[in-house]
Amino acid sequence: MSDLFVNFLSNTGYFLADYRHVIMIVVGCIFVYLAVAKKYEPLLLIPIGFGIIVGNIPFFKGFGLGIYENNSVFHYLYFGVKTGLYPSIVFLGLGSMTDFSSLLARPKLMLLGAAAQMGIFFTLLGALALGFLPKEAASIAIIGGADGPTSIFLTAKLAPHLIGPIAIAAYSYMALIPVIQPPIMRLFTTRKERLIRMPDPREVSKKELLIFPIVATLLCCLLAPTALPLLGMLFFGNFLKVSGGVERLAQTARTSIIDTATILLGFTVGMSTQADVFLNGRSLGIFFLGAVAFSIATASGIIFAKIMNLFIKEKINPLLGASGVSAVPGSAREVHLMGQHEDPTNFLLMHAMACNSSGVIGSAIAAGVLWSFMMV
Amino acid sequence: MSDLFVNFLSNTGYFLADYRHVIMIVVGCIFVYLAVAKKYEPLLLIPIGFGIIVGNIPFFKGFGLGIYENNSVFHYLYFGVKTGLYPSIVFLGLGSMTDFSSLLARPKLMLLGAAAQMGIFFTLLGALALGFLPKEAASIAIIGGADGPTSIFLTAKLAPHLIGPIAIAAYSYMALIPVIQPPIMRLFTTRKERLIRMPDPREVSKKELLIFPIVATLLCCLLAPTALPLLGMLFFGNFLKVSGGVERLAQTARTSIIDTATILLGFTVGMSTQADVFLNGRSLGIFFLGAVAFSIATASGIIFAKIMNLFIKEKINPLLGASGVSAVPGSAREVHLMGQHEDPTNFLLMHAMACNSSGVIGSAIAAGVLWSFMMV
Amino acid sequence: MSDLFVNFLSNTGYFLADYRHVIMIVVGCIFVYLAVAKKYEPLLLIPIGFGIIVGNIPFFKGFGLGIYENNSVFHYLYFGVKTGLYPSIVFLGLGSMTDFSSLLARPKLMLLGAAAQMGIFFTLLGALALGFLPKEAASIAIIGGADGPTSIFLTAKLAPHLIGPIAIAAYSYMALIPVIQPPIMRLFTTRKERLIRMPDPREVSKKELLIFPIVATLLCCLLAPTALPLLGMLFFGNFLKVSGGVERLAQTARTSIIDTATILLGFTVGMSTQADVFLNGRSLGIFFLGAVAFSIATASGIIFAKIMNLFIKEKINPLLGASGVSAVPGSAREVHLMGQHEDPTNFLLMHAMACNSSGVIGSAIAAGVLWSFMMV
Amino acid sequence: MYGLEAINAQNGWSMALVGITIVFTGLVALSFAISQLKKLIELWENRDKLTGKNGMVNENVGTEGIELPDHWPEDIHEAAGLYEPLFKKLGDSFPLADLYKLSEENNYPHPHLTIKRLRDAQILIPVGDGNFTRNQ
Amino acid sequence: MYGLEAINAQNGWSMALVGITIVFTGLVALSFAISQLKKLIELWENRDKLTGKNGMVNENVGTEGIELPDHWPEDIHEAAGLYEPLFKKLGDSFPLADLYKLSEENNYPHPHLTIKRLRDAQILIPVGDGNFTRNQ
Amino acid sequence: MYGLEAINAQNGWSMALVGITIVFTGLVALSFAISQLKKLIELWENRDKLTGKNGMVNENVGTEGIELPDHWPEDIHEAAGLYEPLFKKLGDSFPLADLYKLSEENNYPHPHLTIKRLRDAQILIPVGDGNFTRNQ
Ligand code: NA
Ligand code: NA
Ligand code: NA
Repeated sequence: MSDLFVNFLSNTGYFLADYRHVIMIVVGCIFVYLAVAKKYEPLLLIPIGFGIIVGNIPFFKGFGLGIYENNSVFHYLYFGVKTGLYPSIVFLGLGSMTDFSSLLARPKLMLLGAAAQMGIFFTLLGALALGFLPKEAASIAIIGGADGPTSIFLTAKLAPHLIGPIAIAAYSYMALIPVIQPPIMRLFTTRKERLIRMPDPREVSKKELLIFPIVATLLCCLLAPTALPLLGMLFFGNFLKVSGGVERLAQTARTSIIDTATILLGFTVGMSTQADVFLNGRSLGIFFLGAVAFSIATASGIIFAKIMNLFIKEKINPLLGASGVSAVPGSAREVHLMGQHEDPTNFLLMHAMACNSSGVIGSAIAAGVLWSFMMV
Repeated sequence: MSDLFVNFLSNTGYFLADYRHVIMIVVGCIFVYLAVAKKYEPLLLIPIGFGIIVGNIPFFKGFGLGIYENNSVFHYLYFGVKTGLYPSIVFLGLGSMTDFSSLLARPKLMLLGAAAQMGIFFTLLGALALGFLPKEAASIAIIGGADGPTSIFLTAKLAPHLIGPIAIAAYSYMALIPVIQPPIMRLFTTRKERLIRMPDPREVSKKELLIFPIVATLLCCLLAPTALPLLGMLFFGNFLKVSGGVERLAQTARTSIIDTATILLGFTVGMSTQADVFLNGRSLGIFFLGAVAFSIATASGIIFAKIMNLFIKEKINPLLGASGVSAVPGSAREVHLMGQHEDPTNFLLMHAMACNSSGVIGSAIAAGVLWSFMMV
Repeated sequence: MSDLFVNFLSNTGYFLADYRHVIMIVVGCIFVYLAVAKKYEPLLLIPIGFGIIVGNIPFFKGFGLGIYENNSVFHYLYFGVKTGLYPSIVFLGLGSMTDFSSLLARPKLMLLGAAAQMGIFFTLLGALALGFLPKEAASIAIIGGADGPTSIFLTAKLAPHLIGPIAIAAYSYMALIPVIQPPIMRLFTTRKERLIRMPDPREVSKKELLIFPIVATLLCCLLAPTALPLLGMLFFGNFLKVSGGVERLAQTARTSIIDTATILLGFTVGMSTQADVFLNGRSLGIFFLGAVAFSIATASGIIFAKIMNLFIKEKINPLLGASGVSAVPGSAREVHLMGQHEDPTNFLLMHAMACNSSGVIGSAIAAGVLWSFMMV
Repeated sequence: MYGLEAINAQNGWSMALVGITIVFTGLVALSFAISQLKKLIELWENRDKLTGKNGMVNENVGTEGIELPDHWPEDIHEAAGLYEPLFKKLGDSFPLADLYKLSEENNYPHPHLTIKRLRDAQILIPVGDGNFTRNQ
Repeated sequence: MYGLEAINAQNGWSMALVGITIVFTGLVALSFAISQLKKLIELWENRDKLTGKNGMVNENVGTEGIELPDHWPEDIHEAAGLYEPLFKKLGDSFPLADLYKLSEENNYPHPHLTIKRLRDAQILIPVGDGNFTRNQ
Repeated sequence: MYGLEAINAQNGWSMALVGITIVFTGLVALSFAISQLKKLIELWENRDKLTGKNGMVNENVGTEGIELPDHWPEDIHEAAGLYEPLFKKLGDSFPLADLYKLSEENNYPHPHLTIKRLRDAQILIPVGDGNFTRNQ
């Protein structure tokens, strides 16, 4: 009997835990705290944070219990991450929620969504310089797109062993947008620039809304077919929304479907940060590069907007450049708030959302491009 | 660098596309147009049409990107088609939406649902005569049942390489019911027949509604156990609906569950029409046979109703025979509209729905029968 | 032609059925009858009962039709049972519905949820004594936890060939709680004890509700990491509920997600009772032991409450001990009703729910413990 | 192979004929079964009546068909009026549990709450042996 | 390998430059396409007008723009008033099917029901040849 | 093997005893932890008060507890009345951003819109240095 007891005790988490598990559990609690107390992206941070806690309860390997063990429940739930299924499904839901009308009203703003993707390619160079292998470097670089599902998708395809740290870095910085972006926004803009008002967007006809997802699928995916699993789903979801005749499908896509994917994606990505595979120098490097990527992305968008202003009559508020990263709707909100801080009567939100949604498209194309570079 | 660029360009869809992709993308746009502008079965045609567009963006094979490549996201989503899972789940949802009370009130109408299945067996002969192998012929024949999920289910079991064309044919003709059926209905009926009124169905007790799905499961599935994955689910869903005590389950089955299956089924079936596997003489043959199947099915139902009228006192409006095909609720609506066209005060809808739902049962039995013939 | 006909007939269920199928179909009908007419746990008994009926339609093996045949639709739906996925998902949903505040207000009641688990370990001895192998005995013992998903989860891990009978026994007795528990409750309590009133629970702060699922995850799962797939999900679901910021996720978890899992779990568990693998002496033994397990569990809870009363000032109504089994909310309701039978003004429901939910936690720990014993 | 030759070779005629026969068999059987269903159910319900097994129905005699208002009166004395049929049925003195059970059976809303208020308002008073009576 | 050396070895500069170029190409193309979309749609709609293909629009002349009340009147004679524009358009006598079709096209609620009631109320009366007329 | 022999052979007694012990350990520990939780939370909250870290609370002094009506008045002068506590707190002149921030903190509905209307209505007027004042 004492054998059985000792044996059981030696399999408890209390016995198996070391300092690394404690660190990670504290990290999980911080995520959850930020989400609940500071309201930083709770839809992302709560599932991830709780997942980190659950995933770092140490256990005896061999039972078929952990996320990396075959035949475990968590392994099956993680399948949607490893294959890229959850990101695609999230994009379906995202499409069925996104209103592209402000983008259609001012297509010029789409360029800001392209400019912000420079963060991705600068980070690619940085990651290579730090000694990461090309596929790893590409996966790290995509953090600069500020898009969680896109980052997970590309990493699942190129460097599945890095899903944990890359996803955590991407989501952390997305949650920290209100901390990271404002100083950069202030650094690169003058007060006068921040006060620029944008004219109200024109009315967009139903036909434009209907044709857009089809044209966008064709133009973007013919250019980068590797973006299909993300953009094909995004624009399909959007077509469900705008077509009107299948509102029940769009409704399900934007509730049950995306919620289920969000819960399982976040939770299992959190769980994938098992201390023994997560806590190492590489993860540290990834976090460092992620911060660089976000900052460059923000700056690129702003600077590009200022360059555009040299050539066009109707000036663009360069703050909008910062919402070219695809953290929806976090960065759009940040831009809007800074605009209102300077002038409470200036509404930038709709315009920022236009940049934001082109950022989503832009980073998905970038992911496709990086994927095909690595397959050459 | 120019190497990389050239390499990338040679992997773009623009470079890889040929006329076949253009044809298929145009077909996809037509589907979507019919669904949106003409309101032909948008719940089916929008997912399929958009799927055709997405599935015909050409891409370099070997990335794990296409629906027919292992480990791609679309491959996993297509799994539910290939295994027959989506059709079964659609039947679960369908059951939880279907009200069998008008059928219970006039069980005689069930014979029309049987008669319309003659289209299936005539088409079987036709397909054999055109040189299709038996399993292919059986899969093609089931198009005559006018039931999308049933067609996909049987084809997945017997001739998985034909899922694309058979599903597209089945769904196209289901959407074209308002074009195909009326001339046939007019051809085989006199005005006097079309004016026949049906007495209001009697009240059906809750006990009858409760016992029906159990009795129907037993009678139909003991006869054709191969129909279990369809009829077992259909009647299970219906029992959830009528039992009253599990309304929350029935509610989820008729919203989230069936919507999710509908989205994924339609989209991936659309994607499965990749030009290189779809555009060939065989598909053409299938479309031709599908049209024949639908027409014979419609005619058989009508003629059988007229034969029944020779023997029974209370005459049946022979238009109802046309709704014995299981295109729910398309063909029932068509019958109703034609009835009202002749006499705006004649309500055939409830009676047509009874035929329609027996058509669903009938074609599922027919699918089971064909499946077991091929396994002998 | 007559060959084909004879062949088909010899594959019909009418031909293949024997008395065992009839028995099982009658059992299925009884389940369904109890659920509809007597309202005994319809959410469980309707899917299971209908599943039993569908699963016992006999069919020719080799078509890929049955739940135990590879590549059949039912096989894929059963996957969630065999791997333990459905139970985990049910626990996620359960967590997002459970209000732990009455438990937080009176943590002492948690001991009753522990005491009722004695039924599990007594039954373990009984099953060993009846000659079951250790892994089988452990799976049978967990029936005493009165928790369907937990029983299925453990059996899937330890003795998958017994999932059918164990699940059926567990769910049957959970449904029969109103029959099994009251006599035992009356036997072990005096009228005076049954009249004991519990003071109203104190208000619980939002912070307590927020911290509880994290602390509970850590304390329970560090002790028994094997309980993670159940308790990790339960407390994650609960955190979604209490955190407030992700109400849309909690809402989806407590509707679409748990409903879908409930439908598929119940239906496929029912189907798994195929007469040829189900009807044998072993199943009989399991049913006998299950009844014993339930009775001991009920009695243990009550007796432990009486023992506690010897040591504490504020007496506990010992009926509450009976709700330490985790049949939520069946046993809590039974306790409440008996309390009200003695004194219509005595409200025990909230207190009983506290015991009930600690019973859920307790039996999940017990499952984890048994699992790890068997892996030593 | 094409045409009639192919049909013959693949046993096509048999399949078509047997196939449609089976479909008809299935639906005719089902059609017949459900046409009998109504009669069987009526027979079953009448059986109960004829053999006098309707004990449960008898039990409620005198209280069945009580019509409760849509809105339960706030005033406890009004509410007590709605309880009169139950008091009558239970006789002079009765345990509270019986009253509770009866009011549940007749779908009275919140029986425990109302019974508590009836006691508080002295409309129900104890008669000493654990039973209660309606205070006239 | 680290630093510039690693970047050069892995073809990093090319990848970064080509990469951002492609992203810009994609979004610039899309941006251009949607900026032209509005014009194309307008052109398309004007084409219809110019080539006179707007038969469907003509068909409804005289009934288009009928404003129906939010609540359909209970009284059948009031309802008949709302049908007057349709009677006018259909002329002296007409088959019921045409009236039905027209009322559907103009979004009259429950046309079949209303038409039935119009007949019952003798507001519509048969003229003998299968057609009906408005009873003045 | 059956009976006690089987139990002994399979180490049954140990499993049962150790098993129930562990279940109790777990729930007792959890029960103890949550019984302390309330105290710990109170301690934590008091710590904040004792060490004077409650800057945020002070910041709102004078405006906390402003009761806003359920329906925001349409009339801008009425609305201005509801802004008086904020003007008071901000002093004679202030940047609009501060007013915006403060009204957000106090859950004023649509602050930017209202502030714009206050300017339009000349209730807020610029004092020249980029700041504004309440037009008395
Ligand atoms: Na992005
Ligand atoms: Na059919
Ligand atoms: Na339990």
